[in-house]
Amino acid sequence: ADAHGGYTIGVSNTVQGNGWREEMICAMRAQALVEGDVTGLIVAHRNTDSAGQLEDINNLIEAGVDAIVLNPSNPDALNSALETAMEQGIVVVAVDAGVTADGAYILSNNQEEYAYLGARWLFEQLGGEGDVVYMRGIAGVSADTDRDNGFQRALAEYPNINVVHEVFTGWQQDQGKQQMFDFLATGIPFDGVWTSGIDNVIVDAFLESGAPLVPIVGADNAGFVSMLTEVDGLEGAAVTNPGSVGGAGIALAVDILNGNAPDSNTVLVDPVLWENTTEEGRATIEAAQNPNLDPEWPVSVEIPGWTDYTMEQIIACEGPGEG
Amino acid sequence: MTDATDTRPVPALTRFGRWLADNPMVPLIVFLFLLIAALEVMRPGIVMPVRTGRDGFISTFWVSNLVKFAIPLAMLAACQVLTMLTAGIDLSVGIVATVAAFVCATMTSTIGPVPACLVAISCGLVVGIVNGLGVAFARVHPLIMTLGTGLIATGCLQVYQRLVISVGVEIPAFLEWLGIGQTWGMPNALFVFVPFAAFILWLMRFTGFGRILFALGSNENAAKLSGVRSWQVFLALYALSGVIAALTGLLYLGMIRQPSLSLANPLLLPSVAAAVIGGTSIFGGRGSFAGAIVGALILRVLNTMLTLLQMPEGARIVLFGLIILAVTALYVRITGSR
Amino acid sequence: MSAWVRKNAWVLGLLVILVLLMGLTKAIQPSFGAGGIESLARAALPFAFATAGMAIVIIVGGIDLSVASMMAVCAVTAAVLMERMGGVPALLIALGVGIAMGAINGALIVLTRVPDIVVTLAMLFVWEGTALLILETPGGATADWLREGIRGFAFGLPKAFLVTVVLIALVWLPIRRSKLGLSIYATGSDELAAFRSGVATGRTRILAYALCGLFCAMGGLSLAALTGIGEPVPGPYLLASVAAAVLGGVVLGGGKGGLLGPIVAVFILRIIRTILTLMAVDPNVTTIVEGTIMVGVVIFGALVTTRGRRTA
Amino acid sequence: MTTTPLLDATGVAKSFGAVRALTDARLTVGSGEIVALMGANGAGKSTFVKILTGALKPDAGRVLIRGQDVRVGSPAEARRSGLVPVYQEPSLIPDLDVADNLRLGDTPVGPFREWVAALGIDDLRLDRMIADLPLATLRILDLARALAQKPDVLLLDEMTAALPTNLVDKVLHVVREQAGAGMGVIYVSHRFTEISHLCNRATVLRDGRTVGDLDIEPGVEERAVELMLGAKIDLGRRDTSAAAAARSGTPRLGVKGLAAAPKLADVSFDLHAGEVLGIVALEGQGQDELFDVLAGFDRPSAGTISVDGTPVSFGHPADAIAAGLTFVPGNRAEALLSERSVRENIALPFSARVANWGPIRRKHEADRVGYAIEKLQIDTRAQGEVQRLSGGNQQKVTIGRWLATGVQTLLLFDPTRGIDVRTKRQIYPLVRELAENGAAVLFYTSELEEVALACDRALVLFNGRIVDVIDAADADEPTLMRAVHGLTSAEGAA
Ligand SMILES: Nc1ncnc2c1ncn2[C@@H]1O[C@H](COP(=O)(O)OP(=O)(O)OP(=O)(O)O)[C@@H](O)[C@H]1O
Ligand SMILES: Nc1ncnc2c1ncn2[C@@H]1O[C@H](COP(=O)(O)OP(=O)(O)OP(=O)(O)O)[C@@H](O)[C@H]1O
Ligand SMILES: [Mg+2]
Ligand SMILES: [Mg+2]
Repeated sequence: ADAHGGYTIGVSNTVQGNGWREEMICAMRAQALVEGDVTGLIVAHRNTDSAGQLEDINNLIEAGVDAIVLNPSNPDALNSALETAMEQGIVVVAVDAGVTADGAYILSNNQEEYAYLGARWLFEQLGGEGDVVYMRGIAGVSADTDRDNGFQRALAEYPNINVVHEVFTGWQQDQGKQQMFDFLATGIPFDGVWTSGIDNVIVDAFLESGAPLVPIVGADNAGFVSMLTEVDGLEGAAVTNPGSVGGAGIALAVDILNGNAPDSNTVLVDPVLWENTTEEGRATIEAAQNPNLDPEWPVSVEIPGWTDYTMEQIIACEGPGEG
Repeated sequence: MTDATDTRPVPALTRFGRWLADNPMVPLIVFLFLLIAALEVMRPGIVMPVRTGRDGFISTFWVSNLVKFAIPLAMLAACQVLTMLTAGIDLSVGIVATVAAFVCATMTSTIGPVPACLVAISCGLVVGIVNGLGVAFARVHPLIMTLGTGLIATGCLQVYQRLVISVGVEIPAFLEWLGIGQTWGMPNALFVFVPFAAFILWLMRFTGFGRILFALGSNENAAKLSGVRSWQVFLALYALSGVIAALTGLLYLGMIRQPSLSLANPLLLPSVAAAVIGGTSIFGGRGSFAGAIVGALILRVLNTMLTLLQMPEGARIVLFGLIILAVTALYVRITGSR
Repeated sequence: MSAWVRKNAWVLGLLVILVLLMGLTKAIQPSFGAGGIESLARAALPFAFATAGMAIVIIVGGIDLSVASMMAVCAVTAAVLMERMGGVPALLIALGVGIAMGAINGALIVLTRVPDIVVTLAMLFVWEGTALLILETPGGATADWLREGIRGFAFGLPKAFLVTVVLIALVWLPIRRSKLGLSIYATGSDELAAFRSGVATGRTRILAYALCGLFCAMGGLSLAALTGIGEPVPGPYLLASVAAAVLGGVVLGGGKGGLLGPIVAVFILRIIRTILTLMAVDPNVTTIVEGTIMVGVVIFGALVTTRGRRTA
Repeated sequence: MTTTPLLDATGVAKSFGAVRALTDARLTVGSGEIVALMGANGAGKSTFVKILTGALKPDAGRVLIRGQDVRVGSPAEARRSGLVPVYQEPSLIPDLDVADNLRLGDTPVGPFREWVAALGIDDLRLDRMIADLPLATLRILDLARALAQKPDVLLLDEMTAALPTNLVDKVLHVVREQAGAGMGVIYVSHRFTEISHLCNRATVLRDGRTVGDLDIEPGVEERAVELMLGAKIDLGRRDTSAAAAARSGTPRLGVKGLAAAPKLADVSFDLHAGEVLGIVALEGQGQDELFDVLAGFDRPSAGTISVDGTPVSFGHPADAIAAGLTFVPGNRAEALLSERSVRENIALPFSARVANWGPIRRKHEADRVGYAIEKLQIDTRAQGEVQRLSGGNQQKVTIGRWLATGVQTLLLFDPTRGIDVRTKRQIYPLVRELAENGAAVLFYTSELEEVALACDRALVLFNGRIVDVIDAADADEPTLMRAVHGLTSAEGAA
């Protein structure tokens, strides 16, 4: 706690160079800026593993922050540092994914639900039977595992759905596109595609190869969402997975620091599915679109009820004491 | 007094071995076709769609797809081949390509496509020149030098991307045409790649610069003795490598049409592998771009195969590593060199 | 005395830099103290082991691009086994697995005559895949004593620091002074002369890689100890270990350097990250700073050594 | 001798690719015996020594040690069998200090120290890095290390080539003493004086074959040379009067007070167009430094160089080449791109300058390279890779490179090292012809008879200074031999 009435918040993130994570960081900066009582934001943002995140959290503790908002690389791996932080009275908020440390607040996108929603829509769209391509993220990473659980849950509900190809895109655009081309080249037909967020390049692959489009499920990345309205004959759905959850995490941390802790330690931000097969869904998508946004950024730049910054502020991507 | 040349008759097998050693492309190409055959056996109809009724005896779709994604890999492999000729390596190419793609995509809407591409290429040039200065004057090992500049370029890219979040992305039309367009069933990228490959092959075989690259790698002292100032060569070489990497990034941008902040990074290790599979020696003095092209094709076929193979991801990765090792070991055995 | 100083000038210089950086940290953050140093030591743990392994193979004249993958294999092996059996046997098995992987790398290099960099590039994939086959998603568990063994203080020093120093010293010091250690330096320095001096260079190479594997196993175990679980995805240890080894005075090409310098370099690199975090430097600038330091120090080293040689 | 010899090797053969280094080599040495192993350059002496000591695997042959058939698979095994070599090149590890080098080879330190002292080095510190020690010291350390291992058979390969005379005497003394105590010694050397003072017997190799065993007795040199060279080859005589006349006007190359510390001090001479100026010296008298400075590899520490009367200063060999000074180093491995073709090797200087990085002028290149190949009669059957050529032809390629570019001043450093007599016979007239066509040639040779065959006069270097200038007409071998040992000036004074 800070006697001078200004809080310093530390941020820890372990994936760099991915549109989603960049948006998350910008949302954190913007939210910290609009929260009047945050005077400092220390961002530790790099590509590393859980051990590296432990190091970053410990450094943030050393820096004397009042709260730590982190996107955990793994729910179980960070407990030692998080417990130390909480022992010192530092508020810990995990965003995007959960942590198992007692006393930590979790403001998490429900990854399992994310996969389940999209998969169920897809299977429904196929009339409960058919062959699908299942394009996952990075093998061995927590978020991918959570999503796989959701996907398998949906799959169990639709026994006539058959996964013909399962592959890891590594959350890399180029990998995903090449893999889809490879699938198209085999000539083995499939009826739908579920992707773990590498989505518009998949649509591109269909368009470029002239293959007939099949229903495609992706995330609410700006590029994919605009395709949902612009590409003729594309049936698809975007499942929201807001990077702005980072901003919400900052807001939650400040609330807690100000003594307004929520009743429950865990707040799940449940995803929403936007599909383009109904009038209503189309309208939602039209409203959400933002052509000027980096195509890798999720279009859901705000989380109503949580974040207070403006579009300009998140795009400016400047925290307190910068710019 | 040992000019007595061996005149014993040579057994046929040894002769065949020597012939192979003199024509190392032959086993490589044979291996490529074996892989393709294996792919066809695994997934009948993918290569030869006679039975599935798709176009042609050999699927043009499959071939053009194979060629298209092998092109950026082969271009980055050219950077590795050229630098390895002098016993160097360029580990900054993946990031340089990514930077070029990102810069071009974000600048096109403000300054127009051609200036944007020029800025992107000059980014590659700058990184290349820095690499060259470090290698030539400070004599930093190229591995460390290019690793360091790669890190610096990554940081600069991240700083830059924060400035252009709202600029929107526009991909120059001609890059899209190159990246996704087709002519006679073949990717338009070949319009860039064929002249590029011809240029590199010409550069390596028929120009003084190419001669000197080989010379520096096989014996730097001999080159010095003949009047070669190696700093000039290193500077030009790494600058060229940077420019090639930037060009690759632009082409890749047209292909993937999504300028992510790690767009071409995954091509780095495969570009080294393609060069090595193609018979380029990491110790300098020996290398072939034609081999690297075949190496890139092999890697692409291998990727397709592993993508289509139903097996745990771990097993795919293991297999990928083992096959790279097997090909290079075989190659070393056949050519009797390293 | 002065000869000793000259011989170890690089390492001494690094130590001075480390002390200065500690002072700087204290100046930036007056509350930085024992706790900070303890967490620094823990952060350095996996890097230190990876760097020790890398340094040895560079000294023998090679390079091992598969260190991070081997660490992942050992981490998941340990995490999986510790769920099912006692900590000690699991730990020993993990160490054995590390040695075996290193020895396989070395044997492949010696037998196939394919250059080190190529073999270990291929093995990077092989070991990475192996880790995923052992454990598909992060999980498993680590024995409590292993986790506690690197937390807190003993004899007034951070346990993690003691573990790093004691384990590396325990393995390396006896070897360094032994025939094997000399053979490693000799092979890296001049393989032909070493062979003519009676060194079995092939076997030396394999043993050096096996040692690297052993240190990678320790690195993997420390990852498991730090996180309490096993993660099958390799962390950012490859480039960091090459950089730290080179900063620490180990010359690419072989024959020169020791392990002390690289370990000090690891601590320097870690404390620089701490300082940048404490100063709330933009994380992207942090990347630039790290790259610049890497290139800058090596250039500086090159200039100093060529100057030294000229005056000598 | 009725006792079993310590070492008895027969029928040893070894090929490197197409090069047959040894075909049928044979050698015996008994206890207390010092056997000279003689042969022309490239006869296979070093190869033989390496095979006997396990550093190379023979293709065929039998080695008996004390009558036992022993497979010597590695240098370590050889040492255990009592065979300890000192190779032609230093074999100490550059990055280890002396003490560690000793431990590496299990050499006892006490005896080693004694030997070092006995061999004339008093102030050796065991913590010195090998890389910091001068070559002569390294040779002594190599020998002391070998002796400290108490060998049964000591194999010395051109041990004395890089030593100053005072150390040579100590070495000879020690070796003789050890032989007296029962050790067998195989002594490789090109120096007849050493051999006749030291050895009991000489085994002569020619073309990789043992062609004779000679007892050392007065007049044995003639016989040995005959055996080494095969048929007596008439190397011809030459008229040197014409060249002397050309020595006037501005010299092509003028060297004044040139020094390269610490080896070379105050060297001055003029080299005129049309002249072949020989340099003779024992190993390590400053000739390497002289050529390095003239070729632009090193900067002189004092003195001036002028070309056609204009002072020049070289920061890089490219500068020297621009001034018309072209260098053929003694070690052809330094000069050749062994994996590249003959053509590329010869044409390399064409592309050296940035201005020539563009397309290769293939016609021009083919003409020039063809000219050089024809002129030197390079055997181009294996031209794809220079390393497949025989050594003599490789050597010709290094010279051909400058023939193709056009020669003004040629710096030849021991150009006939490791090449056979036939090729030598082609090279002398070529050098003469170059000079007659207006080139200036500086010609260092380690083989003294070449002075009379190729040069107009010879400078004698001793201890980094020119101690004598001898005209070709007077340059018979005994005169030169005395001169290179620094004896002339003393005699002249007397
Ligand atoms: N720049 C070069 N790099 C490598 N090899 C070369 C080069 N130039 C020529 N060669 C090789 O040297 C050999 C002889 O070439 P040469 O130029 O004498 O023949 P050519 O008849 O002029 O060639 P071409 O018919 O290709 O024009 C050929 O094997 C050729 O491949
Ligand atoms: N590693 C090698 N590869 C190819 N050829 C070799 C190799 N080593 C030696 N040779 C060749 O074998 C022949 C014999 O060489 P060796 O060194 O034994 O000669 P030498 O009698 O010791 O000559 P010198 O008096 O010059 O030392 C030479 O023609 C040499 O070029
Ligand atoms: Mg020889
Ligand atoms: Mg010899």
